[in-house]
Amino acid sequence: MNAIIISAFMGVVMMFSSWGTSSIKLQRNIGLLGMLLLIGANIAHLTGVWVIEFDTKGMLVFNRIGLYANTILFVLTFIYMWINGEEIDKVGDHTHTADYYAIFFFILCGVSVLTSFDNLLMLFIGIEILSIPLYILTGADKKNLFSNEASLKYFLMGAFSTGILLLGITFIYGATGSFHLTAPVINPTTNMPVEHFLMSAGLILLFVALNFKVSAAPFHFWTPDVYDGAPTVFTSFMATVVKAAGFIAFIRVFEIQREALGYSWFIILPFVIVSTLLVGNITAVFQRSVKRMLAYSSIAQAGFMLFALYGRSIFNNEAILLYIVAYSLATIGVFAVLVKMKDYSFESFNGLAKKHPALALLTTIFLFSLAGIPLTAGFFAKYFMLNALLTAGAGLWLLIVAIVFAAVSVFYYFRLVQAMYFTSGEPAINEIDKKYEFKLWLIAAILIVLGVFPSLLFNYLYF
Amino acid sequence: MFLLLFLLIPVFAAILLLFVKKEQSVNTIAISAALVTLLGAVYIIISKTSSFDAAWLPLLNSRFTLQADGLAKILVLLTAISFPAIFIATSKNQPTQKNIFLSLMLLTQAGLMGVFLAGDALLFYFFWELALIPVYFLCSIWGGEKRIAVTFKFFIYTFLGSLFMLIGIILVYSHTGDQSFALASFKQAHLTSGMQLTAFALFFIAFAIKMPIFPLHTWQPDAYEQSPTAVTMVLSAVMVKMGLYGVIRWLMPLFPTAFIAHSNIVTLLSVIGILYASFIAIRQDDLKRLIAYSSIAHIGLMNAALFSHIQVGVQGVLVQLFSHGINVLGLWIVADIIEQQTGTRSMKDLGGLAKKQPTLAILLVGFAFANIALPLTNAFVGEFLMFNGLFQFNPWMAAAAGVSVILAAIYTLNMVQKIAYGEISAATNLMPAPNKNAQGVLIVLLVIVFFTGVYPQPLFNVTADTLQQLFVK
Amino acid sequence: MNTLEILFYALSAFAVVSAVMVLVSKNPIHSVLCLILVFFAISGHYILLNAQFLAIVNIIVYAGAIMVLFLFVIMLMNIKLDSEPQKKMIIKFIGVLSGGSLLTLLVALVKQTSQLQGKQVLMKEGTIGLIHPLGKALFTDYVLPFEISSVLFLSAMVGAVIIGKK
Amino acid sequence: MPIQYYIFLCLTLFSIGVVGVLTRRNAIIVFMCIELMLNAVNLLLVAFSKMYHGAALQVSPASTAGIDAQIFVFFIMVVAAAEVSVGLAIIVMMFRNTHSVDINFLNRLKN
Amino acid sequence: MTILALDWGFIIEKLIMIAIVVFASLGIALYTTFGERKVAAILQDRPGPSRAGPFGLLQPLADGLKLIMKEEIIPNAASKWLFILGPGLAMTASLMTCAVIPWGSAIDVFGRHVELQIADVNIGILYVFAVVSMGVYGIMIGGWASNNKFSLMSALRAASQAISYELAMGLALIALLMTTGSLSLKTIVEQQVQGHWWNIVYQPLGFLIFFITAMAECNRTPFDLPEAENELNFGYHQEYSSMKLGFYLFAEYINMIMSSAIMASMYFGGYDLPFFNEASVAPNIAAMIGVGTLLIKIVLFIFLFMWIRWTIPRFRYDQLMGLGWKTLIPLALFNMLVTGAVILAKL
Amino acid sequence: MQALTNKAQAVNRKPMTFLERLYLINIIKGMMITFSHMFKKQPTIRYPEEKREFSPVFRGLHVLNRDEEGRERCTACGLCAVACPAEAITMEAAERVEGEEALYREEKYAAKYEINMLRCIFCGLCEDACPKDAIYLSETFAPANYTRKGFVYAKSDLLIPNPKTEATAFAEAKGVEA
Repeated sequence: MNAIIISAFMGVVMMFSSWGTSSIKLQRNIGLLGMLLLIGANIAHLTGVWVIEFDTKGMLVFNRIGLYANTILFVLTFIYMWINGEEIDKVGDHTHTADYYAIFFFILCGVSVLTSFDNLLMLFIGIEILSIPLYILTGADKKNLFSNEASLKYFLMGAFSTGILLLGITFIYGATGSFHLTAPVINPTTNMPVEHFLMSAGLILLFVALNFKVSAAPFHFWTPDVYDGAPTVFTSFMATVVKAAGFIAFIRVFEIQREALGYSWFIILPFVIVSTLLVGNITAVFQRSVKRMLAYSSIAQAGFMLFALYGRSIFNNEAILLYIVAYSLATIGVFAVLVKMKDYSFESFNGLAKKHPALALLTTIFLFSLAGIPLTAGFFAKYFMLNALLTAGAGLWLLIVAIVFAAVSVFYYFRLVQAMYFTSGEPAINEIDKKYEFKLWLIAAILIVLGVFPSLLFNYLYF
Repeated sequence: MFLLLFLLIPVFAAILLLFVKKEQSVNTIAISAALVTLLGAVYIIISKTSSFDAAWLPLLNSRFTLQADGLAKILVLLTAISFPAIFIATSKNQPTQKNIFLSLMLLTQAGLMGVFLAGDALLFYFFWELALIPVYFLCSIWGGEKRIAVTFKFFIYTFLGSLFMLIGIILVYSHTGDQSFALASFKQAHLTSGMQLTAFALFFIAFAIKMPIFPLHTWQPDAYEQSPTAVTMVLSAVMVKMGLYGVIRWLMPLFPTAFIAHSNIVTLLSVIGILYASFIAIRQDDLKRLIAYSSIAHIGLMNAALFSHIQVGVQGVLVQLFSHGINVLGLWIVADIIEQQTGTRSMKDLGGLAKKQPTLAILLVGFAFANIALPLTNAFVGEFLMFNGLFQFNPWMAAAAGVSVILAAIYTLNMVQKIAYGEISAATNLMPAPNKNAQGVLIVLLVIVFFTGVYPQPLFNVTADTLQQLFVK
Repeated sequence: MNTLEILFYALSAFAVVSAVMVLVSKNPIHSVLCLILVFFAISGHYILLNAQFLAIVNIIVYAGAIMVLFLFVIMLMNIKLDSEPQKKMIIKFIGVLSGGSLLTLLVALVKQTSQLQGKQVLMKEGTIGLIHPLGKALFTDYVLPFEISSVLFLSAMVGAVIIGKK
Repeated sequence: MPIQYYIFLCLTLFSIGVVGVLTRRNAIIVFMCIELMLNAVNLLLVAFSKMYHGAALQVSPASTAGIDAQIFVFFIMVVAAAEVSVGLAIIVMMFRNTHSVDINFLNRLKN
Repeated sequence: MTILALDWGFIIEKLIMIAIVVFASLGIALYTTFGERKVAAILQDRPGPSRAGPFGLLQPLADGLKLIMKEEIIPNAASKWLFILGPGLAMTASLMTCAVIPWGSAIDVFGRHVELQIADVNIGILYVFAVVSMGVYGIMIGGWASNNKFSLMSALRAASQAISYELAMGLALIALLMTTGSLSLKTIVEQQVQGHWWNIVYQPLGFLIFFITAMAECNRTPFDLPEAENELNFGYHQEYSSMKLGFYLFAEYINMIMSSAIMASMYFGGYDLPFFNEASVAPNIAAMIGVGTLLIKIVLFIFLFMWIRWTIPRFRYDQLMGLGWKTLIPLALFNMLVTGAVILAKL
Repeated sequence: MQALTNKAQAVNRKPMTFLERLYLINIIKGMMITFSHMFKKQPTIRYPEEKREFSPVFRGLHVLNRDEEGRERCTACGLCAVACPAEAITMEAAERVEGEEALYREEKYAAKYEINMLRCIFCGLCEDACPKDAIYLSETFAPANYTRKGFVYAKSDLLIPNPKTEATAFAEAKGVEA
């Protein structure tokens, strides 16, 4: 609750900050300060301190996982803002910095709702708070046709999926008479899932809609265009924090509700997972633009994250949290390099290692993490996912599919490495100052520390 | 704690090298770091079994366990010998950005040490991957013309393989009694026979790719050929041992049922591989490719002997692990000297080495003998035992594999003849003064070859505990 | 057939026909107007269900505000008749087919749902649709979503400003 | 009125909306079809609400069961309004740049 | 047949009510046009229409006759159906408002207790809002269907103006509703009849905002941007002639009457005649006095409308929007907050 | 710059006070002003019934005069046309023939005499210029017409009625003065 209040408050503060000051730097710093405040407030909530005592009437339930996920996402956002501050200013017509920050805070409010909702109404509102600002961020580069297109496409798809989500929720309501997540799906006398077609249909529709939101195949088709078209800094945010929040919501819904689907859950989910991995990875191989490749790779990564839905053990939470951190940090890092590029083709990275050895190394670390190579957090993320999957009793074939595609992913991530290290050429890159590089080093350091001691992340998860 | 030094020394040296540009000091640092590890290796060989244990991932119950039993010791020794040898022998080579090159080499060494010392499955996997990545960069940056594609192929192969192994590890892990990655727990995992088969297959793919075994070997000759020689030496002398090591360390004790159930087919594959590689080696003109195929053949033989699961044979393998490493290292160094000094690897263009550089020719002949496993050389001990084991397992296979010895003699002697004898070719004539460093290394290696060939007992002693563990339950 | 049923059928037919008209009419303005008719029909349904508040809110929000915005935008762009390029016939056909199959699937599903058999919808009676109980629920049990939706509006507002400003 | 009637009606409207989304190319009309979908859902929710309310009334005359669905509808309308404001802003922005509201316009641009 | 089992008496009563109210509104509207001209004239020191009938009282009839007799013109390029629909909608929307206005308390005729209100729905105000929001369609459709750029421009202006000011209007009303606790106009009026104070005492700011927005919603000067003659020729009804034009003109005046009636009911006690004891006369008489009172209040409001129209110049468009969004809405919010705070403090 | 006159006034750029910015007071002031006009005397003259007094120098439509015997005074000398600043007058002269003495006072007369009322500015210079008092400006308004042609007044339109034959019409046309 702290997070929701503070983020909404900070959003308003940011909205008005452009009145108070015209200094973009100051606005940026207010944003960062607000982020710190938000993180602090959330941690305070973790320790049981509330800003305002509030009876949520069962709309929200704050459990440790949710709050912890919140903290993680906030920290990620903080890092994101900290690194990309200057790039955010440049989007659009350079006059909306404060507004963008306000939107970020509003999105974080949605994130906080999504990590703690206990009522489908809150799910709906949370998803909308998350999505609507994103449509805007996508289209923030107003003069750019691709940005426009991306925004429109994202918007139409998002609204369509909202429709489907609502039909799903309606069906669930029709079957149970309640919007609560814990609405009876198990018949108490027989202890078996209630066979209610409406319920199943509702859940499947919900599943479809959420897949839309997290861009899992076959509902992914908006993703490449949107990620490609959106201003690169915002793509970074969309592909990380927002997507992660989507997954957390996903898990919250289906942790219990999926009982109603019974066995079919284990048909639908693998189908989606496999197609997501297939589409994401295979298509990513053939991309010419790094940005687009990353878009497809984010689909592929979503496929991996979906594994967390498979089981219901404690491992899932660990796995998804670690995965979120690893994936998001690495993606933020890669995008932070990408925004400095003059164009996004693979060729523009040629010879980067010669000109900017440190930058190339950093990019390599990020890519390694994305590919899941040991010593980076990405490895443990994948490991935990596989572990969760195996613990959940998934068929071995699923794991094999997963790792085969993980190997495929190496294929396209390493294309970039090859371009940087093994191909000579003049990289098309803008000036990068030491401070920026230092920030990137910090991300890399986190990735590597987590790659060696992933349990650092979980120390605070269980008390 | 001592074992940790095997990891820390190379890593620190590697990091140090990143900041050192001066070539002389670069060499010095790398070589001295490697020599220090060698000293350490010698120390653990003669000392008792030691181990290191620290908390790592309490959540997963994975510990940072290093342990040095006989198998580990012998491979650590091999690694520790190889790297200084390589560094010294190739110290005249001038790759661009040598500090980074050596730094990556040292990282590779650390990875290899980790692989051989790891007493924890997850840690093992970790080092398995870590040993690979520096090699990827080494080959891709400093390799031959087609390096990028070839190295990438190599990387993808091994990476995919290791991912399979990862699943296998998770699979076994989830069936261990105490949910632990420790080797000991793994050995006591309750696996049904079906589960064993699956896990076996998953592990085996990784090892088979690394060794490589017949259908999965396609990455190897290209990679050897395209890599810079120093890397090729590491690859063929030490890295391939990772696969064999894995089989002995993990496959045999963990999945005894599946292991035996599959021994026929794997042995068959190995034998096919041996013959295939040998025949191809005969046809080779490129020196490096020849050694590469020869290496495939030898590794195949070791694998076959392993899967025969006869004590004698395995004993042979344990010895041969070390011997083959030394031999092949020697051959590569010779080949490197020749390539460096003549500028060609094609045997057609070579000849008359014995007249131009007699010492080198003698050394070449020595290693060639070792490669053919003539008595008195170290390889003879190992191969003899291996054939013995293989024969006990299946005489037909032993016979088929035995053909490879003849074939090895054919291609090795053919090589010696072409290179060392005959008229001094134009290329050979260009050779400058002998490379003293490299020759010194070769002499040391040759001493080891003959010493262990004559007196292999120390090797048997070192590996005795491993053998005991494998065969005495 | 009592009055309610007649009204139900009439409104339903009206709604469906208007909805189809939204789809088939070439002129976007006509589409908008037909959609307004659909909304009216749906409001009529709400009144049948004695959900007066929703009925009126539906008209105020949807017909009165949202559709005016639509109309406004269409007029602003002054999209001429037939200026919209049509999708290929095959795509249209696939679209209709998939929509139709979705409908068939869901209808079949509902028909098979035993729990719904014999369930009746309370028409005309019941007070929950009136403003008083709704308001009470909104400001007690649902005050949190109510407040949070303000965030949604703020963000939409900021967004509209960002996007709308030239 | 049996609940099925309402479900069928709403599903029909919903499907018409879906067909519209799939077949039209004018972004505004696509958007309108989405609104149609939302409305179908709203009606269905109200129908369900009254279904549960009716059932609950038999037990206790003071019951307010089913009111949550109507509140939900209210929120859907509210959110839809916000969505429309943003959506139309986006469409207008696009129109300003391309003078078209064809959702396939830029696809053609790419090729 | 169940259809026939309806309460026919009730239906007839309501039909009569509707007829009376509609025709009365039309009549008043007719004479409001006259009043407008007359007031304008008087304020400008002129006599105004004075030829038709005594004091020109037959002038509106003549105008009406003229409108009806004129040639119907539908432009070729216009969208025919919508062109006809536009004025119809405008007229319908404005007439529909009268359904919830309590014209007086109850009377007893022929043994029936007749409420002088067509329908006392408990969401009365919302109903008004719904209808008001429909009103803009008439203008928009008409303006668009004319296929004339001035009409279109005017339709757009009308739409944005209506939507913008509807917000402030709603917010202003919410503050009032917070004090009354009911949406039913009847209840609100009854509260004022029973209590001593009219709502204007509690909500002066709210009333001011409501009044301003009401003017804007009726497209009255100074907010008559949609028909700003000097910019848009004649605005959205430029292409209209004959009775379709008449409908538009009527609709505007009926809107004015209805908003006056609503303001009177909401803020000025409706049919409440202060300092008059209703119990002292027969109930029917008292009711009729109430109706009369309301009508007088309406007339006063209409006069106020006209007075303002002939005093204040038209806004510029950006000023109009600025006023609506930057002044009225924050003010209304402020009003709402203060009201809420006071209510809370009183609790 | 040196001010040329002392009429320049400094603009008061003092920001408006809050009350002023509210405009409400000013609006009410304005409304009071309009309201006060309700009670002012209406300046309207209800035309057909009431008529405004003409000023003594009012110059209305032209009249071509006749003498007491009903003979036209105009000799078509052309001075009026010359004097006319708007060049509204055209004429053609003709010689009087035998038997026309009762019609024209002089030997020469205007066979055609036209004034274009669209051009005429009613300045009265023609009246001043006329040596024979043949043309003068009456108190009549120029009436409306349907065509442009109709505004070109021919001699028949301008000529005053014959005092002999139509005495009443003549008197009416002649008006009060002259």
